Amino acid sequence: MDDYAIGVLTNIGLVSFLALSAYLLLIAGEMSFGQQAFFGVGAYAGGILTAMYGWPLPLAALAAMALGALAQLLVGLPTLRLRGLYFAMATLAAAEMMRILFELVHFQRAIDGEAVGPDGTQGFRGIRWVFAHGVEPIEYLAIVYALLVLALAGFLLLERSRLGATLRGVGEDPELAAALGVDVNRCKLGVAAAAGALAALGGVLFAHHNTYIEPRNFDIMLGVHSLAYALIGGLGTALGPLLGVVLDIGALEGSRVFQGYRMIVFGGLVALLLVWRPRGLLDERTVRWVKQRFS
Amino acid sequence: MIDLAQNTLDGLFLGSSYAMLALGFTLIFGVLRRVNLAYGPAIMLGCYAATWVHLNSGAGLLALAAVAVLCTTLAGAYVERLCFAPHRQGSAIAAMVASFALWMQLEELATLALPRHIYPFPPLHGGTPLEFGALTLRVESLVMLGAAVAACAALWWILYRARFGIAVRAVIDQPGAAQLAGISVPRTFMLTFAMASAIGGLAGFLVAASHEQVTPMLGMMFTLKGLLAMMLGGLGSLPGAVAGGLALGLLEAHSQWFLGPQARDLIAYALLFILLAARVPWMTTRSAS
Amino acid sequence: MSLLGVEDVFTAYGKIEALKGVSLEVAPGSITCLLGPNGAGKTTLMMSIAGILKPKRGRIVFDGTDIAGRAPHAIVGRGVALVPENRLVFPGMSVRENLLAGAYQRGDKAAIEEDIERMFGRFPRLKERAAQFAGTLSGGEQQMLAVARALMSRPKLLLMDEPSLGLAPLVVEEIFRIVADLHKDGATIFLVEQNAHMALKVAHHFYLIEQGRISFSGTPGALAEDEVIRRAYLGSSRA
Amino acid sequence: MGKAALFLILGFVPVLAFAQSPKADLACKATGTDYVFDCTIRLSRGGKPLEGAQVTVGADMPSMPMAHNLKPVKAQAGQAPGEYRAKLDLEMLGVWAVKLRLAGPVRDQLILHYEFDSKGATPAKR
Repeated sequence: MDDYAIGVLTNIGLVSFLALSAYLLLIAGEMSFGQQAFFGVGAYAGGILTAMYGWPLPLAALAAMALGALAQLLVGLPTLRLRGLYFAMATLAAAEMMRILFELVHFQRAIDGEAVGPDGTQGFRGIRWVFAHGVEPIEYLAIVYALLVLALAGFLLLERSRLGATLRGVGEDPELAAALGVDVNRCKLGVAAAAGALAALGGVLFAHHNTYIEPRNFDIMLGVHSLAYALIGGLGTALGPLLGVVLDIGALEGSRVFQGYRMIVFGGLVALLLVWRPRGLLDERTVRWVKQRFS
Repeated sequence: MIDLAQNTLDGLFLGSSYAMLALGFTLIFGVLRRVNLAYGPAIMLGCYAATWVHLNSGAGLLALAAVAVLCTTLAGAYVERLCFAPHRQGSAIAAMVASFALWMQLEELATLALPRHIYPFPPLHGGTPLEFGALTLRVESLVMLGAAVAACAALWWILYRARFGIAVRAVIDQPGAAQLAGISVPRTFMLTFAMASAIGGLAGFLVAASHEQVTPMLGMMFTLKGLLAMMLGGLGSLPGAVAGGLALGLLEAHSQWFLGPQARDLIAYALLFILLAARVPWMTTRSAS
Repeated sequence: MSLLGVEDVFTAYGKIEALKGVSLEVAPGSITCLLGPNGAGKTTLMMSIAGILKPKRGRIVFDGTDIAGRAPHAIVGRGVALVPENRLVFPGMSVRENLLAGAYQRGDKAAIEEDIERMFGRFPRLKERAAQFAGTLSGGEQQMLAVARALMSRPKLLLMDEPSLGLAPLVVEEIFRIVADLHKDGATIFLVEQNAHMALKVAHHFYLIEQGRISFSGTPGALAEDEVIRRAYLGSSRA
Repeated sequence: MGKAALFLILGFVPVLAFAQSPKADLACKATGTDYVFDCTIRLSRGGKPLEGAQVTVGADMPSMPMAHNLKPVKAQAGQAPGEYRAKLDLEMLGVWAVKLRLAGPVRDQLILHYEFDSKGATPAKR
């Protein structure tokens, strides 16, 4: 596989973490426009730790995930009782605030005579840990997908467990879930932390794949895209968001033939697809149908 | 002191454009209970159509305004038919994500028609701004204020005096009952969507004229500012939309003067977040779950 | 000739068939009742006639033309008005505006004002609350408002879906007195009710519906009242 | 894949030594066809021109960097040492993040921001 194909596959893997993060919140009944901010927190935190403080990537990734979870909790706590569009707009506001904060951050250290670190809108160059350690693109791809498979395993376990059913119950009807003894707030905060960590993990991997990040990478477009991936692919299973990402980035890359018209064709297709399947391709009904056929 | 007055004037001008955008969003949300993310890009497409006409013909300002309003309304009708009509009984998220897909589509359509990143747009009044003592006021600002007032008055008249207003308010209040009262709900959706698009097209035209340029980014700006103003004023309330728009305009004008553009947006979003988190009364009137 | 002829109508919610071939008639100038237990399909039939639900098969002939599957506002235009189950008033609009909404399809402004005064005459309590938001009215008052709104479109046929639902006995008495008065003024009424006792007092003809099928058709007295009540509440067991 | 596993373990050893990172600058001219630019890239490391590297040139839009990227092209060696030439086919004008992926004597990736207009490209002032 040439570098380009590896690059596309890696991108699909990276965005999938963000799509899974939005999906996790969606099945718990929370529509978030802000997962891109926690993706950004992971990217900046991971980049700073490796490029400026020489941390090893795995350790930096864990720290970034913790920060991402903490950041999402900070947003989730005050907005616990918001629902629907109110919650979505609160997350949008929080995410845009974080993006602007990334633009205001100028924090650099001199390493080998060069200033390394986030420099506001100039971005953060030189996150070269992967190159400094001679990791081949194919190996980085393997790491990204190993972690993605781990996350997916977690989701599929969740789907089968009672916790998974509880989450969907909270998503369907929080009042009813509360009436049945579910601590809805604790559920929501747990989901928020997990979603924040997931998005941050994607962010760390993106920062080290791209070696450069800037605040505009984490704008509202990425946020609504991550929501769209979950919905297009289907809300029935964790494979749905991944399908959504493959359709988007796979189709965008694949449709070279449409060159300048990609978004025109793709945008129209997505709208039509949602008319046919409002809850995505792999929605709950399809998943149940498949389970009945094969179990 | 002069700065305060000047900023307030600029804030009112900015706020009236946001108020019109928020009115458009609120009309659509009020009737459909859905958020139309493609509202901004449809307006941007209207402005691009006017730019295209301006580049290829010596059409006057009024004609350009008409083109902007008409093309926005056409783009709005297209969005309504593809994203909102099929999902009337269905899920709100599907309709919203579909409108996001069309946002990307409309944006690429505009950049295909006019590929350059920025295009000049004719101002309403070429000359120097008007002087009131130390205060300066551009013609565009006056026209924008006038347009906002006219839009509010027209909307108020339609909703509370005209027969069609009964239909719109009935559909907003209880769509099931509206059907039984003999009101055609689909037709009311389309006409309300057209009204909202017309107001948006006019606002877009005036913003383009006052910036004297158009870029594809206008779409995102219109959508974000419209949403922000609508939410600040209380989701689904028309007077709230006007109040939210003006408040946002004043807040931005003042914070930009004292703290710079980044701080301006930061403060606007921070205000929205705090108000939402505090669950202020006027924001939780209509549940938008 | 009947004013309304329902012929072999099948209506389903997805795969669940709520109406399994219902046929009945409403004679002009009559009060016809449809009685039956919960979930028998009473409201589904009303919504099928009013156009809210699209029947899968069958015809609904009103005044000579088949209105099955037509849009609700078109059916209102032809002269059928439904007073829906649990009333559905416009809570955020005033009583007067609710009445105006009912006359939406009519262009004659003067006649509309006349009708509003007539409604206020027939329902004095609505006159007292004319400027109030409909949401602030009591259950009985909202029921009256829903009936008045339906009458504002000057229908040839008035469909009433369980008007006595959730109302105090005194108010139920008043509602049925209103039904009788409307009939005296020449209206044709198709009444769906659970309150079999009250319904049989005003009905000229009644049908019993069970599990989506008509199980009895006749005039009051053709079946002993307690038998009707038993089947209307419990449904006849297929021994 | 053994190396990847080794990497996971090795990764726990903090390594601070950074190889001297290469520098690059770009000069692009518009060609006849829309959005296509002829670019010459000058690579240097520690002040000396960097020769014999395999350079692939790609570009991303700042917003949605993972989706809007273009198919990278391999640059050919230019006349002067440390100079490489490539033809960039962008989809839109405006600010692009040009991504240079280096292989051979040094493995690295550089990202340069340039504003592309109908005439050529100038470093984007941010």
